[in-house]
Amino acid sequence: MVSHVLRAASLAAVLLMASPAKAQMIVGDAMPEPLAGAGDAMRGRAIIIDRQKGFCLLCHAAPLPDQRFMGNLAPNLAGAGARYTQAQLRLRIAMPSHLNPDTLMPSYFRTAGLYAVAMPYVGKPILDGQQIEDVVAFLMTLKEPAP
Amino acid sequence: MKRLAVLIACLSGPVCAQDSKSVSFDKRSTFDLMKPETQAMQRDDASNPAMLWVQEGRALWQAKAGSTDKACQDCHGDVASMKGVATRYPAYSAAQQKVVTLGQQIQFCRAQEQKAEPWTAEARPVLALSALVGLQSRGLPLAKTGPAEARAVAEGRALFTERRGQMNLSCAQCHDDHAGQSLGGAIIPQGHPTGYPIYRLEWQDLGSLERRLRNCLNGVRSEPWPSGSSENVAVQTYLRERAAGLPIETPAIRP
Amino acid sequence: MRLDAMMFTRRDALTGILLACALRPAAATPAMMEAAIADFTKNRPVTEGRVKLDLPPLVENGNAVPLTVSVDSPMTAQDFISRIALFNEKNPQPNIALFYLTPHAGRAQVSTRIRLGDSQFITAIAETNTGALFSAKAELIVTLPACAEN
Amino acid sequence: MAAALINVQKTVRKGEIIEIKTLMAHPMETGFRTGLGGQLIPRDIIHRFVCTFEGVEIFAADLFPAISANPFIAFTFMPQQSGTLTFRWFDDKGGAQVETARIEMV
Repeated sequence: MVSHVLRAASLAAVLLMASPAKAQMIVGDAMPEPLAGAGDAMRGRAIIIDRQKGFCLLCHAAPLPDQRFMGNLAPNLAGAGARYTQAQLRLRIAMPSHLNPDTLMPSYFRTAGLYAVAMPYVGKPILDGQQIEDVVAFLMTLKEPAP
Repeated sequence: MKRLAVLIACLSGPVCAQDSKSVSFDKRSTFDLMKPETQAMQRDDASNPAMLWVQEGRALWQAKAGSTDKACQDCHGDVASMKGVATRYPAYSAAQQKVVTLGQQIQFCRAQEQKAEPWTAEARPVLALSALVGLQSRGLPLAKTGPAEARAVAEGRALFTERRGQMNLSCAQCHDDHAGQSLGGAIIPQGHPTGYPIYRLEWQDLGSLERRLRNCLNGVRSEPWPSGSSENVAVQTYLRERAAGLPIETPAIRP
Repeated sequence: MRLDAMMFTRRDALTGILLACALRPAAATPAMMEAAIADFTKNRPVTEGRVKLDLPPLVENGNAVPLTVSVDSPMTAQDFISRIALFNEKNPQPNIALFYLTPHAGRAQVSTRIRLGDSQFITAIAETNTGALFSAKAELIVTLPACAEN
Repeated sequence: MAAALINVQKTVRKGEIIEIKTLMAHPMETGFRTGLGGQLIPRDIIHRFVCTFEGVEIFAADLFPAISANPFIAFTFMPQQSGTLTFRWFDDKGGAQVETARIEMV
């Protein structure tokens, strides 16, 4: 675990071949370059609550009073926008396995190095670049820590 | 030498960690996690829809079939003689020289003894007979596997801990590491196959463990293990070993 | 009862149902339930009470929700419950079931299992042999299954 | 239609109210689901259930697609004499299934 963090930190930049069309730069524990156009927080919110698209609430609780049945496998999303920068959140969604190979969190932009992917999903990320930008934009609005 | 091999295995993979964890695994049936009304549906045979299949199974047990015109009961006698059988499946079959599920054994009987047309793996009669035979063992503990099943157990354990699919998750990550925690509105069960075939409310139908495994792999967006394949049977065999000691609930209700 | 629902005719309601099904099979509307109820009550007054609707408040799967409806009634030849209707507000169709009872029942009580696509209110309306109407309402929450068939 | 399960006690005392539980094997296809090709799967449900005792209707139900597959219906009955209960289920395909159960007054 520690060694993975060290490895991530020690490499100044790593080429992430997540998308065949576009190689993404990882710098330290962040992904500074946007994956698409500017994110839309409201669209991001819709992705987060959609249990067939973002799946986020299956594992995470979030400060969304209209949402019921949120999971407790992962940290509360409250305060995510205060704990991390945009670039850090981008990497934590797009490629969390880069920071911790053992993580339960899927890498939403990863298409390579996966095994036995069902046919309809082969070569496709869970969310596309724009969707990830939208989710990041929404998470950045969550400044208040969980009570 | 043997100790060295174990040590190397421990250092090289998560399999050993899994083993040490399962020692302290407080085994719980998914029944314990169900809402009271779902438990009530299973407890009362008069309200358990799976009993419709059991009733069909009773008719099939007595029905002569195939070119030999034999019924199950012509060889086995009353179905009560099947008591305990379901606690030992999947099991190594010397005649088939492989480990088979109860459903596959029923199909083998049908082909060898009745010389009747085979059913498809998930066909209603196979489920009906599996439910009937399983019911004869209700309340009996799932038996530990023996040496003949050891290879299948090991293969199944490896598959259980292998990360798969677009979600890149293994069975063990949810059902060993996070069992008891909430995935959305559902509590993650330990995943013990104590009630198969089950009547799953999600299906509104009776289904096999193989069908349930397909749903799991669907959830992580992975290709399922092919129906009836050695991988599929291996996972089921490992699950039997992992659940050994828990009582059979067949035919169970699950959400 | 709301005015807009009262203005529904049966034909309107049916057209509405068919349209909603064609466009979006998973959602009727509370207005459609009101229309179906109006079709049953023929706009006679409905009194809340005497009816008990037993539903779990929270279910793991909406495909088989156990439901028991019972009505406080002597169930004699002179005074009995003749019909009990069940309605939902968000399934493709607002009707669930209509039960016909007789004094032979001894007790006015029926159990069944119903499908609910989403969290919603269920309404039960009981009719006596003299045409008086009584009702009960219950909310039910469906948790979403995590790993479904496809 | 295939199998039905009727659960009713065989003997009853005068004045006793019994609960009759019924299960019928049926998919209760709603007519709102689409098949693999995207076409609507035609509705096929049990739309009516009737129970008679010695020819007299004691309970009936109109059912809609909101009733679960393999429908479960339970209701009460206070028999006044020994007799035979007859259960009938009718589905959209014109199928009908009949089952009977005997009750003895003791």
